[in-house]
Amino acid sequence: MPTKVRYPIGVRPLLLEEAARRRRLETRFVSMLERAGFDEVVLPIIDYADPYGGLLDARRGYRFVDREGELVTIRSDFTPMVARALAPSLSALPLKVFYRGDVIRCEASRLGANRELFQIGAEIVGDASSDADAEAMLLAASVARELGVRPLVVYNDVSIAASLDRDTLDSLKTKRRAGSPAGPFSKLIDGTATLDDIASFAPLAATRLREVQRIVGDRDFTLQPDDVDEPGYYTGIRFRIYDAATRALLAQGGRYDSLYGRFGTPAAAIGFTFTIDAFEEGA
Amino acid sequence: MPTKVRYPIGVRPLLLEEAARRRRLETRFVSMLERAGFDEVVLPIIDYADPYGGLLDARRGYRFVDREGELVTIRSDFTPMVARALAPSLSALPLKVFYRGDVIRCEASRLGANRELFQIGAEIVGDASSDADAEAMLLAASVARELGVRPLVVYNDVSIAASLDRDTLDSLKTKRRAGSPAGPFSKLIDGTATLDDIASFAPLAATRLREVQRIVGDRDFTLQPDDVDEPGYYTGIRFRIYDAATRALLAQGGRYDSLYGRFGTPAAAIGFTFTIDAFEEGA
Amino acid sequence: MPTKVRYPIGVRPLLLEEAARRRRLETRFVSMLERAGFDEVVLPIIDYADPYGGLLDARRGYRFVDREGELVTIRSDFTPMVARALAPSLSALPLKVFYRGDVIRCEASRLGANRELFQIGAEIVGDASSDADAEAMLLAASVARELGVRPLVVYNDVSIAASLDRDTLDSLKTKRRAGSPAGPFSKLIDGTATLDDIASFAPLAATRLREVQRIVGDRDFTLQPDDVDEPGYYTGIRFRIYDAATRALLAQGGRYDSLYGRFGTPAAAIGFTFTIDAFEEGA
Amino acid sequence: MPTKVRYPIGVRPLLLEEAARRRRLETRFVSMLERAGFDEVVLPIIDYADPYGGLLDARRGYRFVDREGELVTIRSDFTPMVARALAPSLSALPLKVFYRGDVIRCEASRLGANRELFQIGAEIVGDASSDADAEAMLLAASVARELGVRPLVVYNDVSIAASLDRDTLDSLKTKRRAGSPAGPFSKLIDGTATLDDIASFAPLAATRLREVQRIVGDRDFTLQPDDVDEPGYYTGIRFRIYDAATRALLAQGGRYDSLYGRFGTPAAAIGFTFTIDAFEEGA
Amino acid sequence: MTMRIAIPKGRLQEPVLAVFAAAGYDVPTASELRTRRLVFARRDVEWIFVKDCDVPVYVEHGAADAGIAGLDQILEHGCSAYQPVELPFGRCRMMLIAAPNTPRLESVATKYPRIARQYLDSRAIHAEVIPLGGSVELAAVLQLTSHVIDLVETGETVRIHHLELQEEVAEITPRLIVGRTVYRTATQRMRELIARVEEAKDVYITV
Amino acid sequence: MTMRIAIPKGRLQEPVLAVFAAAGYDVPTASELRTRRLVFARRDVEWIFVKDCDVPVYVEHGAADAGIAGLDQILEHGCSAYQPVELPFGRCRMMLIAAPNTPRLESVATKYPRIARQYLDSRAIHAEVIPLGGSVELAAVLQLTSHVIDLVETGETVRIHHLELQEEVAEITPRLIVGRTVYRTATQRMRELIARVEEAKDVYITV
Amino acid sequence: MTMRIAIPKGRLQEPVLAVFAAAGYDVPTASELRTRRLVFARRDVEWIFVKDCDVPVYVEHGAADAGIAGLDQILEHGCSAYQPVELPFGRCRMMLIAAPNTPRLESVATKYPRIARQYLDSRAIHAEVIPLGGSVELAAVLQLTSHVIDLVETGETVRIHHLELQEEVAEITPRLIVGRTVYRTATQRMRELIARVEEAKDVYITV
Amino acid sequence: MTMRIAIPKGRLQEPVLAVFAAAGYDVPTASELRTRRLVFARRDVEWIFVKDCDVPVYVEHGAADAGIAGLDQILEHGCSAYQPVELPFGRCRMMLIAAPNTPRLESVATKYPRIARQYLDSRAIHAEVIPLGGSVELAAVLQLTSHVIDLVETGETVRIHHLELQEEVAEITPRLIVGRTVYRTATQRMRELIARVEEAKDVYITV
Repeated sequence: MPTKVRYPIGVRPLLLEEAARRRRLETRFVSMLERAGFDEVVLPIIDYADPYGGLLDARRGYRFVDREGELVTIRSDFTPMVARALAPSLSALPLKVFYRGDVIRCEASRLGANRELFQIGAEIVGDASSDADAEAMLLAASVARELGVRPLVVYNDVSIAASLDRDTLDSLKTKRRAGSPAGPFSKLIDGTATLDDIASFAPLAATRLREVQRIVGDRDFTLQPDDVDEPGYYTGIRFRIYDAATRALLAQGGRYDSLYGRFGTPAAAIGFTFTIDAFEEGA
Repeated sequence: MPTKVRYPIGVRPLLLEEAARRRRLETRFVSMLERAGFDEVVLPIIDYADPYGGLLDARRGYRFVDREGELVTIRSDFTPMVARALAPSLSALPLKVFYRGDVIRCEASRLGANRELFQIGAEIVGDASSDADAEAMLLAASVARELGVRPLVVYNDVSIAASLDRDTLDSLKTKRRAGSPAGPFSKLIDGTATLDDIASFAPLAATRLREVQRIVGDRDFTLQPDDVDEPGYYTGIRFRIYDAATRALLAQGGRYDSLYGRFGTPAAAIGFTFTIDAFEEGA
Repeated sequence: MPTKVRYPIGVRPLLLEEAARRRRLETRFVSMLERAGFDEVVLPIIDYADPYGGLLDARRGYRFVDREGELVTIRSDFTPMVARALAPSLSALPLKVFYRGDVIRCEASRLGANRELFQIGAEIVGDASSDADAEAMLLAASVARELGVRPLVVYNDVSIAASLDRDTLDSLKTKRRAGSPAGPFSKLIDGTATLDDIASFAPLAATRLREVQRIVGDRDFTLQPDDVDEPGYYTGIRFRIYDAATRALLAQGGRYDSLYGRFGTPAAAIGFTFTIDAFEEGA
Repeated sequence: MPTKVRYPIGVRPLLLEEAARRRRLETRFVSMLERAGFDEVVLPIIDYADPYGGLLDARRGYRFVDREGELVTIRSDFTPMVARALAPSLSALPLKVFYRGDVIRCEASRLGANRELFQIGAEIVGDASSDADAEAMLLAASVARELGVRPLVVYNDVSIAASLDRDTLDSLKTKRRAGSPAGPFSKLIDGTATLDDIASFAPLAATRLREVQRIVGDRDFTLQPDDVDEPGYYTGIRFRIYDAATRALLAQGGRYDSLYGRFGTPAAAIGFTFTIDAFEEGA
Repeated sequence: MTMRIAIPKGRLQEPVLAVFAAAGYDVPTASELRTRRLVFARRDVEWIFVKDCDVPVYVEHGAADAGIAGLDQILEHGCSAYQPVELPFGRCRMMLIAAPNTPRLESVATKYPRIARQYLDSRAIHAEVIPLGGSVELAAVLQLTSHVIDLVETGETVRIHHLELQEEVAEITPRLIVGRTVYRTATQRMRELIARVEEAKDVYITV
Repeated sequence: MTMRIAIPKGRLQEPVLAVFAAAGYDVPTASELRTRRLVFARRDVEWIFVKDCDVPVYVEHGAADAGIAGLDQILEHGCSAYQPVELPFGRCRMMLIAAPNTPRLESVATKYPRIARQYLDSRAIHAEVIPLGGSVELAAVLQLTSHVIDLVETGETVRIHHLELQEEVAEITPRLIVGRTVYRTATQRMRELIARVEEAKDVYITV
Repeated sequence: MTMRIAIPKGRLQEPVLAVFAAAGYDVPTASELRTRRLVFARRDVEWIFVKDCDVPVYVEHGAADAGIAGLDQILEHGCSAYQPVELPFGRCRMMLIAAPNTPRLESVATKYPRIARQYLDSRAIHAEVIPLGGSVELAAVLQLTSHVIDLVETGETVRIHHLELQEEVAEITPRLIVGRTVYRTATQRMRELIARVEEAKDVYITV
Repeated sequence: MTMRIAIPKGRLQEPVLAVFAAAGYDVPTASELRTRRLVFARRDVEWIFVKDCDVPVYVEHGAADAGIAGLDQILEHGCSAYQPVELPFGRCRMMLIAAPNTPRLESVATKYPRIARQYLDSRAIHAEVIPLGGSVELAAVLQLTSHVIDLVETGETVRIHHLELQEEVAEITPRLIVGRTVYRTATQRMRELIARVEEAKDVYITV
């Protein structure tokens, strides 16, 4: 019988050149985040599934029952794990932490889906201000820039969704303009809504976006108010960073102010996560 | 229902000070190994169990059946994984590689057993000489020294065991001197055997040990010819490095010349693995 | 390596005499239940865990993640499975069904805990009357009698618990009389409560118990109004059948009027389950 | 969230009519097998995978790691389980046993593959004679007949395969006549081989087949000497029973004289297994 | 940057190109299309002509920025692209089909195994799905399967085979689909495309 | 039927028998108890004398109908018996103990591994539990473990070993325990036992 | 009983029918085949005409007794039928194809996802497989994927798209396939079919 | 460095100390041992007195360098220490015990649950193991369990309870045990200890 040469879905070894490339990128990320005042937390590669309730997508990650009969998942998303790890001992806030490591996903193949994903992320815990929003977004953009990539940051505030009626939300999810009557909702759908329009139905989000926009500016940053689908655990600002040249998705982030409360210690938080392998192609 | 605060057996998060300490040690290890000419390989945290046959201790590691119906293990020992990863593409030898990462064990509690283990290891592939043995042992000892620990390296050649009759082997395993008749075997058991005695029944091992002893010397290195129990995948030199002050086990290593052949490409190899958390106490 | 002779926790083969004994009992049970107008349903040995929510005790049964990534349990309790199987197609009510088969439990050892359990049970779906309660109880008792065992049926209505304050409930659970003031609650705790006393705080349960008591009588049936701990999915009458001679627990049963609703089709139901192996000792 | 109505692959409940139909068939089978002098053994629905080595097809059955870290399979084939259960206590031979129950398979869909399979089987342990071969085949055929089905029994002796060279075997597996030179092998391939031809290269099998043929006759029984692919654990006679009218496969069987030895007590054995659900369509 | 638009070859190709032409885009001519070429660069649009079932694949993976795809193919591929415009032609129904008096749904032949599986699961029907590549109705005729799930336009095929429609699985229309990444990173251009197709979509039926 | 009652040998034996005597039961005499006999039949009660940690085992499995057991043993065995009477003597505390200035809780020696594990889990402390059979405090002195969880009555042992009490894990009292099955099947008799012990329980301290 | 034989529509239909005719079977005429009928009863043979990829499905499930299928379809369906006769025409190769100088195999577009996966696994290549329905070579041209696995007859399509052949995945021939159950239960009839096709198989090329 | 040696309190304490004294070690005097002290520092040896079942725990975890432990405790703890010297006294047998005519092995009470489980597994007996803390034979008398596994020295306890010996589970002797780490890192010292105890081991019986 021949030795099986394949690896399980979602993982593979990195041999010499690839490993060196990953480590070079890792070293530069870590030093940038340290200079920015972030401290490392190290998160376990497995954890119980139950404490996360619906936070983790059960279809994405490896899951198994351990010897105690508990359902265990292999790490497939860092952000909820950071909250669970830090929540019990949160004290001096704000806290700036970063993390790094692999996430493993076993979902059926879509493009890039079954590549191993080495991620580095950072978050600011305990600062609910728009300054923190902007700090996180600017830091993420400058990290990309330092690695030689021109970032394109697309952002929005997902709390807008809470102000929308079901029809408008459905329209935004498919981008289909069912004959909704003229007005701010209709403008949101066809992409012509201004922050003043948004203020008419989601004043807090509009204010927040205005403040953030003022700080981050327009260069490399694009506000896209109709981008509200699938907020997941995000509760406010949500952003994605693309490589402006290749449109590769480099990082994702946003504000998740209710996540720490899930683990016993309410705290505002905003963060972002880079997928290093996306860079390995681009940079 | 209160949030479950515990983590699965074998893992826990490292918060700020601990994470920083681990990273400092990691950085020093990596730079020492790089200076010594070793290149990194990155190994997956999970792999199929079948290709390893009996190489992995099924009782130690997490195991589960994945969505393809295959038995998968979470990494509990690096050495066989390095061999499986490198074997298909071995070319220019000797090859010097290092690796780092967590191993996770779920075995029932013995001291230290259910701590998460962060390990860094290195190996020389494709050099069967005693010079390579000595190089690996000296490198490991100097790594420990640079981290402020006085190493005590205890070594032997486990191939001695193949020359022993069943009774002698049993005696060595319990250290009980059943009334074996005087002679080299009996001296092996009571600890008075010299390399000349060993040469009388295991000439190759004796020669190998003599050469290694000549290079590594006696300072910090102790030859212990009666230490032959449980060779596992080791086939020749086997060594353990203790902290001379605290007797904490810092690293293990040895020669495993038949491991690469298991994965299709026979190649000699010697290596060692440090458990970084052992240092965190000692250094 | 010797062949492993042991079987997994909770199962073992039955060889010739034991198998014959089980089949004799099975045949008699089935013919009694058929004569009483019950039809068989055959339930799968595995099922998804999610549809049951908290209905199954996760610690008792084998659980694993299947190839679709879904959490699956091996059958450890028939009653919820009957409801899930019948609920989608319930039509002509009342429906009288019986079932038979093994349940497998992997819980840590308590007496009898890790024996394989062959069970036969029956239930009346769609009849909320106290006549149905009494019918189920009388049928279960007569089944035991026909198998040569004098039954001792201990019963109560667990809905009493809903009328109790926390302190009284705690007292009932430990049977400790914290100095509760005299009154019906105190009489419930010290075992002197009459149905009139119970009527003062739980009138529906009292009426139900009175009607049931009228039908089943006192011979072999004991009303025990303080037996309210751990109702599980039971909502009304709850009974246990002991062998009057050996005190072995032969069967359990009761009313679970909210169980079918969990699976989409509300329907009252009362049933009982015999553990055949308990008989194998007693009969 | 709607209640999930689906069941795991390979299982589903049988409601009233289906359950009654299955039980009727089960009762008739059991009484026929009892009349023929067979005693029941009851086999667990789960068992460790390791004792079976390669005997079970890992791809077919559900497998999972239990709380002791052992790989467990859900029953997907009765025959090896019977051997493991009986082997430690085999005494007065020959022994005639039968068994019944579900087997569950989770393999990807081919025709009938993901139906639940209720099986009833029987075997004669400790009789290596061709009389036992014929007895098993005749019993199986008469069982089918009593259930109203005209059986078509196709049989062969798979030990023929051991006498064949690689090319002939490959030809038999695809039924492709690569230009093999004229002779008994070539006649085997094109279907014209007589028992005398077979005797020239596989004398024992030829003798055995001749004896069996003499007893079972030609009515309803067809010898097919070229049917040697995939013997699995079979070592001699191998037969399949089809419904002569519909060509549905009703039962499989054969001789597996090395199976009991795998579990510590060598014993000859021949048996067959009916899949009851195949009858539910046909009868 | 040019924009790459995937057009499904076959039945929908002509009306779809008519819509794009009406929307002001420079589309390949009929004679060009009679060659074997599948890729046509026009000013800032690259038109690619692929099999209808492959349009969602190209858009999902970002190899095309937009395309026209039937809901059948969108669902079958679990395609996450936006579906901003529903076209007013090519409407048909995905149906459960069987011979009259077929007793029980035991197996289903289909070109849409994923949709069929979801349909059966949602009804708790334990049936086997057998994927076929073509002539699906034949499967019910030749008793490969008890039922068939397939697209039905006129119902002619079903009648010819003496089968009958049993239940509607889904209503199918062609849609303009736009990839999420390109929508986020080239928002203005994509919104313009959507607006222009939205406005021109009725041209084919009104002509 | 006789009733079988399990009495813990040792420290609690004397006061417990005094309570049963005051409750009107015919208990073995002191001189009888000085023999090696462990089982005494008296009218309708069979007294059995077992190690304190085994009382919950006998009652849980129905091999004794009732008994006296400390909450420590009840919890350690996950005993599901009813605990109708709490006795007013023999009270002590289960404590977390360590040498002064012990930096971090890394491991715990204890005779109560189940209780210790639950205590640590409830506080999310990742520490090893090392079960010992006796002289548990010594483990902290000899640095087998960083901490100890043990019963503390007077605190004398802790002081002698220069250790300090750190946190209370549980308050421990002896209780009358009654098995669930016997309570259900011999209800009257068990209720009478409970009532009589309840009434007599103060005799030992008031004497 | 009649025997049902599945014929693949398209490219192979004509030579395959010629072989069956030469083998003495009464096959449908060319004019009959020009109708939309797919099923033809002839004496004791029922001919059914299905998509080439569906032939193994019909035979595997026993809905046809025998048929003609390419090895590509046999492998892709994991079809377990016997393959007693290899036809001497229609031979082609399944190839790994890419644009010149493509750096690394990262993803493969193919109509044969199962074969592609096995090929990649056997070489320990961690690449994504993207199933397509047609115009597979286009995927490499438009950079949907780095590579393509497809059947190659003349190589014309590969050249047109400026791609190059990299490695042979499998050699493909059409085969007579016979179901296992029918072979076992109607052995004589099936052996006769095999013998007649074996004898007649060269008719098409020798004509 | 001092060497720490663990001595089991109780039955073996006296002969064991006699062996160490004969081996030339300075052991605590009888009068010292009558105090409640458990730790005695002597020149380069620290003697610690712990419960017999805890000796393997101390040695396994390196909290003692060596000790004297019965094979029962070594096996029950899965202790991996070396066992270089077997002492010639204190020999006893671990036995399976039951009342005469007990029909079937259904459950076993024992102080050695791990040994009992391995014994039952090795014989494929599906029985429950019930761990007890003391008076184990009583369990069979009172029918808590059908059988008992316990150490038997003279058999007196078994006779008193009218039970009978059924099978030997293991032969038990006390052994000098030495931790693996200390053996590797202080080899000379440990070899000397072993040699001295080996030589002196017969003193107690020969005296």
